[in-house]
Amino acid sequence: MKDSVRNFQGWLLFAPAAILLLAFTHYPTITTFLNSLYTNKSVIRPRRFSGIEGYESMLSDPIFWKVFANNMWLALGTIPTSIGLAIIMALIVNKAIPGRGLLRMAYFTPTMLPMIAVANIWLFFYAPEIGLIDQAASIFGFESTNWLGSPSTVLPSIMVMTVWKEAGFFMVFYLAGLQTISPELEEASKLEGSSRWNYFWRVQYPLLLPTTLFVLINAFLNSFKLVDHLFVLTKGGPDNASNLILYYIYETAFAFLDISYASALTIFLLVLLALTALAQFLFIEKRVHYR
Amino acid sequence: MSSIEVKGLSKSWGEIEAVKNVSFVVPEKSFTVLLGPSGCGKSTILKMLSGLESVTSGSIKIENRDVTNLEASKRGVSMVFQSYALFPHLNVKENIQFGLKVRKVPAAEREKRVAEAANAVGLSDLLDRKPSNLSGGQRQRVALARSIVSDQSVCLMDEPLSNLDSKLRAEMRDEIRDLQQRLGLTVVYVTHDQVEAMSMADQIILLNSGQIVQKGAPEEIYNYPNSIFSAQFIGLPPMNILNLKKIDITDLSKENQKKIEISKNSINLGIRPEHLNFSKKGLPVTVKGIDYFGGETVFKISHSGQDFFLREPRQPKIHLDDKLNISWDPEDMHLFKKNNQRFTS
Amino acid sequence: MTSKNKFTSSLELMGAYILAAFWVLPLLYAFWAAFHYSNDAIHFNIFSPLTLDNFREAWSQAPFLRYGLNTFLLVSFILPGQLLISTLAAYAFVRFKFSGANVAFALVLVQLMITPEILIVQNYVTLSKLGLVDTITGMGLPYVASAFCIFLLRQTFKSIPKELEDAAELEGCSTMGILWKVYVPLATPTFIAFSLVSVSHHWNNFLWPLIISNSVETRPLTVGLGIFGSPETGVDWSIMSAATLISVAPLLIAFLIFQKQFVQSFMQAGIK
Amino acid sequence: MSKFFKKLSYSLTVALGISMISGAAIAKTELTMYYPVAVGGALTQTVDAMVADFMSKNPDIEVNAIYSGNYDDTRIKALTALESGKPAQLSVMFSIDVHELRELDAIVPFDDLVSTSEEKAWLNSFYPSLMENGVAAGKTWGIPFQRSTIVMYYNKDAFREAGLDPETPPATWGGLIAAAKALTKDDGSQWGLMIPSTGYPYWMFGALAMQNGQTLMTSGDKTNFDHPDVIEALEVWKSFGEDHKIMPKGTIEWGTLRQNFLEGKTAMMWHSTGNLTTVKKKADFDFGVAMLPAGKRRGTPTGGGNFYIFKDTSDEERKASMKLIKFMTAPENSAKWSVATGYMGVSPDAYETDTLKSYVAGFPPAAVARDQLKYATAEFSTYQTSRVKKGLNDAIQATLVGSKTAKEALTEAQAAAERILKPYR
Repeated sequence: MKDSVRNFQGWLLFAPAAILLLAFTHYPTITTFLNSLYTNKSVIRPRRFSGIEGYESMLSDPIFWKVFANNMWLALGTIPTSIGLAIIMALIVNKAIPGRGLLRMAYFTPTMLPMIAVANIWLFFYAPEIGLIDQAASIFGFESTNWLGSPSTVLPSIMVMTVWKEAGFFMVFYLAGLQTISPELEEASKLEGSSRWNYFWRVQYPLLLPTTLFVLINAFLNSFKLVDHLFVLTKGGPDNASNLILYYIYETAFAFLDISYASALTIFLLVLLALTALAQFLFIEKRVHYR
Repeated sequence: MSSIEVKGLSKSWGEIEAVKNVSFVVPEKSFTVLLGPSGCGKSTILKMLSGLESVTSGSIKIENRDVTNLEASKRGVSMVFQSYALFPHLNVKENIQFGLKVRKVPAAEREKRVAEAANAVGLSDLLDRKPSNLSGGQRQRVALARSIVSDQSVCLMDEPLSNLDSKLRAEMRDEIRDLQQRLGLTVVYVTHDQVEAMSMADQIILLNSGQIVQKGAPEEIYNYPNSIFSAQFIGLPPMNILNLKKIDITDLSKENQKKIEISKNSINLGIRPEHLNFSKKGLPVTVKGIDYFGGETVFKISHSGQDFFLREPRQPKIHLDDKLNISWDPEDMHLFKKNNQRFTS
Repeated sequence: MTSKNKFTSSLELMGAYILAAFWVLPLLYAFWAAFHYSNDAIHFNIFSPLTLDNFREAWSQAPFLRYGLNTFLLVSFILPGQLLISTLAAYAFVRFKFSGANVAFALVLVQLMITPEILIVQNYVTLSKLGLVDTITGMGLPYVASAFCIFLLRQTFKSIPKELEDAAELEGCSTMGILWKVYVPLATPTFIAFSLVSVSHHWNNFLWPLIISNSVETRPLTVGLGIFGSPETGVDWSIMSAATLISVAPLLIAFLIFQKQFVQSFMQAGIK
Repeated sequence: MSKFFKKLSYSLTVALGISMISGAAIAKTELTMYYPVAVGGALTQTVDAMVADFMSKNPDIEVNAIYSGNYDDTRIKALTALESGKPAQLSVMFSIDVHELRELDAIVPFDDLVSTSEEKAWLNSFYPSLMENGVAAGKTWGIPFQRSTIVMYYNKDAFREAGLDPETPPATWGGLIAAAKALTKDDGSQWGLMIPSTGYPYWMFGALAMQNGQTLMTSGDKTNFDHPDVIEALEVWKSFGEDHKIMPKGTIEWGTLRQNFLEGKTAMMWHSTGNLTTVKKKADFDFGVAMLPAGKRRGTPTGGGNFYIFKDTSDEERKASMKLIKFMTAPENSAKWSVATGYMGVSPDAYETDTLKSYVAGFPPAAVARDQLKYATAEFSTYQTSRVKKGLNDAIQATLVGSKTAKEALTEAQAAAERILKPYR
């Protein structure tokens, strides 16, 4: 009797969260899937069941492959660099050096800026001819480069900006990781005459491995959600060279009003993210645990 | 008049029976200690008394009121927890008056009662401190004050001294006992420390594996342990137990021989270390260890492969590996039957 | 320390400062440009005159005050909602082992992966059915139940000793009384950590507010800035810098003042 | 359910309306209107001022004008608002959105709204080329408001420096290339010409294609991307950067181009006439505006935004909307708008007003866009415009950045357009 009361109370407390989660996470996930199986309703043609046609046309859509590849390149281009820089920053800031507070603030500040503002600022740097980078380059006699206007440079340009924005954020996780390493370990390793470099590779780095994997997965998930800068910088151009999945979903749904196709794209993105998260749970979590 | 009456109390979680058919009575204004090794069910009994744990079967009466199914807060008991359970975000004063506020006691009365309680435990100067800025003993006092201020006649204490160092523990023992008598509280006190039990209790309820082994006043249990468990749980070093088969009875005094003969079934002989004496005749032993404590000396001695202890108030000139004899008075000897129960004539 | 060590460590120190310089430079440049005429800003004329015209211009071209108010309203709707709902849910998970709790928790964790950003299309449809498009409520609602917050609070609540709850129960606290008098105050550091992370996230959020807001009355700073800075209108460096600074100023100033707490909060939220 | 509520709210409104009339009170008609801005300057203030002026003259109408970003943003906002229960009654949207809006059954034709002969005359008072994009299926769906053509801005100082006559800007492609070569400096500090290829590449391309003798579409369901003349036009565009080296290679930002021109980084730019006033204000050199040069002929698409009235509106709201549109497009207001922005006066009458007359007299470039109208065609517009347009834009950019040839890119774009448009034939 008492148990059933607690049971009911528990559900009652959980109910508000449950309702909102169902309404804005689970229900839309399911309807997105259903919508991807139907065609759009329009005045000319009624909605009809189309099965996997949407997915077939997705697989034969060169833009889809392009944006997917872009997303992958973006992840590949930004995550290792960001993580490397984040580790360096964390090592710097974790030590008692003059101006530590200022350094930490400097590294972390970009994290506090909205991506849209970051894009505005970096637009100044990348603008051809009049942008800061081009002006600096012209001093040394380099030709002007249309950083955001040519397919070979637009993605790298965005990567540099993304690294700038994210490295300080990841630094925080490494700082937290470093602080769990007992200082006695460093003292012990110093007594044994090991160099700092050695100490990093033999002690700190392996102990930070769980942090790295955590950051890796989250950075990967994040890289699919971050598209704000495209609205300011390139709108995905030129010729989709900087377009990303989520931005393509936005375009498809809200500019082309093609809910059916946008749903198929969304489901693809969801499956991709789900697999990544699953990999984290099943595979990596078990392998890298020291405690 | 009895304050608490427990009848046939049991608690089980699925297959596991933590408390088996326990019954006892706690007289009013008395100090009762539930004593036993860890896992014996003593804390579970206390939690059932408090109402924080539900009862599987049996009944609990507090001040003649059946409270078996009553909510914790309505049983008229207060409690002191092992970890003190002080609220870290509240200062001493707020901790003490926590329950009064919940029960909506008017501010003026609250102030008065908090001041009294704080005074009783000597905390009046520390009311603004946070628990994190208090020593272990001070935290203990806050927990006591919180219990006192509630004005409940029954106070339950769950190993309240286990987190203190030994010197402080001795002090607090006296203080708690003193407080209990001054305020006329009925205390049920859980501990695994027999010293605490002996020094504080009016009544000890000794438990093992969820069952009551023996209950009674401390000296009663000490002098007449009803089983080897009782005999060895109380007293330090514990009572020596010697297997009669490994002893040549003829080494012992006539009186002792006679006493042993009467108890045909007994297989073990119990004798407390302080009741043994080195003597010219008696059981031959070898000295295997000497621990000198100043006021007393404890010898580890051995007879036919059995090690046991002898306690001497003086410092006799005895050395390791000396071969000596020991003897004892027959009144001090306890005999135990095959089932480890005491033999009584 | 040997002289060689000294040399390498001062070299490292220099590296640290140079890296930091690179990291603040973009923002400093924007700051500098906002106070100069665009011609001077582009040509990097260090000694050119200072001006407030850009701010005046930006301020008159878009209702930043209103945008700021909208952002403030948005954050003040989301955060208390998140804290309230997550507190109740976390309490249910930790102290009420209700039947199906494990499945329920798994369903909560799903949202860590499928954040509302990804479900923009369907969530838009849902909100328009509810008539909440172009409202602050609609902008905040999908974020109010936060799996992350529930998860954090659950971890924190789990670490609170059961004895504290017993003590309160014995003193006559009700179930909800225990939550408000014991659990909530003890989880204060977690509440602060999550709040700072949540506020900075939603202050800076763009895509969903862009979709759901239609008018000046609901448009938050980021969307206002996005529309303002959208290069289709033709970019004026200095005015855009000024507008950017106006938009990021509230949060940035708060960060500069409380930077330690912010970093600590992000750390704390990240560990769990 | 919604039907029931609609009925209910309708009857309530009627009841309320009757009671109000009987109470001799004037009910205010509330209008919500979205409008985009695609060029520089404080256009929002100009629009707000005009709207305020309108409201002071029509106290029974309350207009809530909402600036909603660029053309795409505005269409998205207006359409989503329709579905969300907080609809707008009218909006300025891209002139080329007409097919898409009709397919969604979102707008009403103006032919159904005009009744008096005076109104019919008003409907015929605009420049015919500006009406082209607003007409479909024999009816008029859009009224021109912020309309433009592409014009060529050029830096007269740079012309003088390069030994060119600042008063005779190039009038043919050949002349353009020659002049641009003279204007391009080897050290890269000044280019001869820039044509933007982000934002609205298809628009610029519409001009080049027409100059080469071919329009991009024949009707809402038929595109001509793979026509040899169109392909050739794209090759010409590409050759400016690739072969003649008078323009930077790759794409050129629509948004930052004006700044490039003002900074002297390019001596000529093609841009919307809607930028004229801003350029005039900000240029610290002598500049001129010319019609686009001719290939086989002169040519430019018109561009910009039209007024639309949404279908989901009451009679009063439609009447009020008509009032507002008539006000905003009346000769005097159109003239003021033109002076403030650089957009064209939408009717010949606008250019007959004193405002515009004296402005043009003092600043002749203000008339170039209008003069160019006689060579103008409709802006590219089809069913599913956004998607077809994206295909074309991608093709143009792919060619300019060199990842595809003009022929490949445009043939693919044509095939994609065929697929999309087939159901509409």
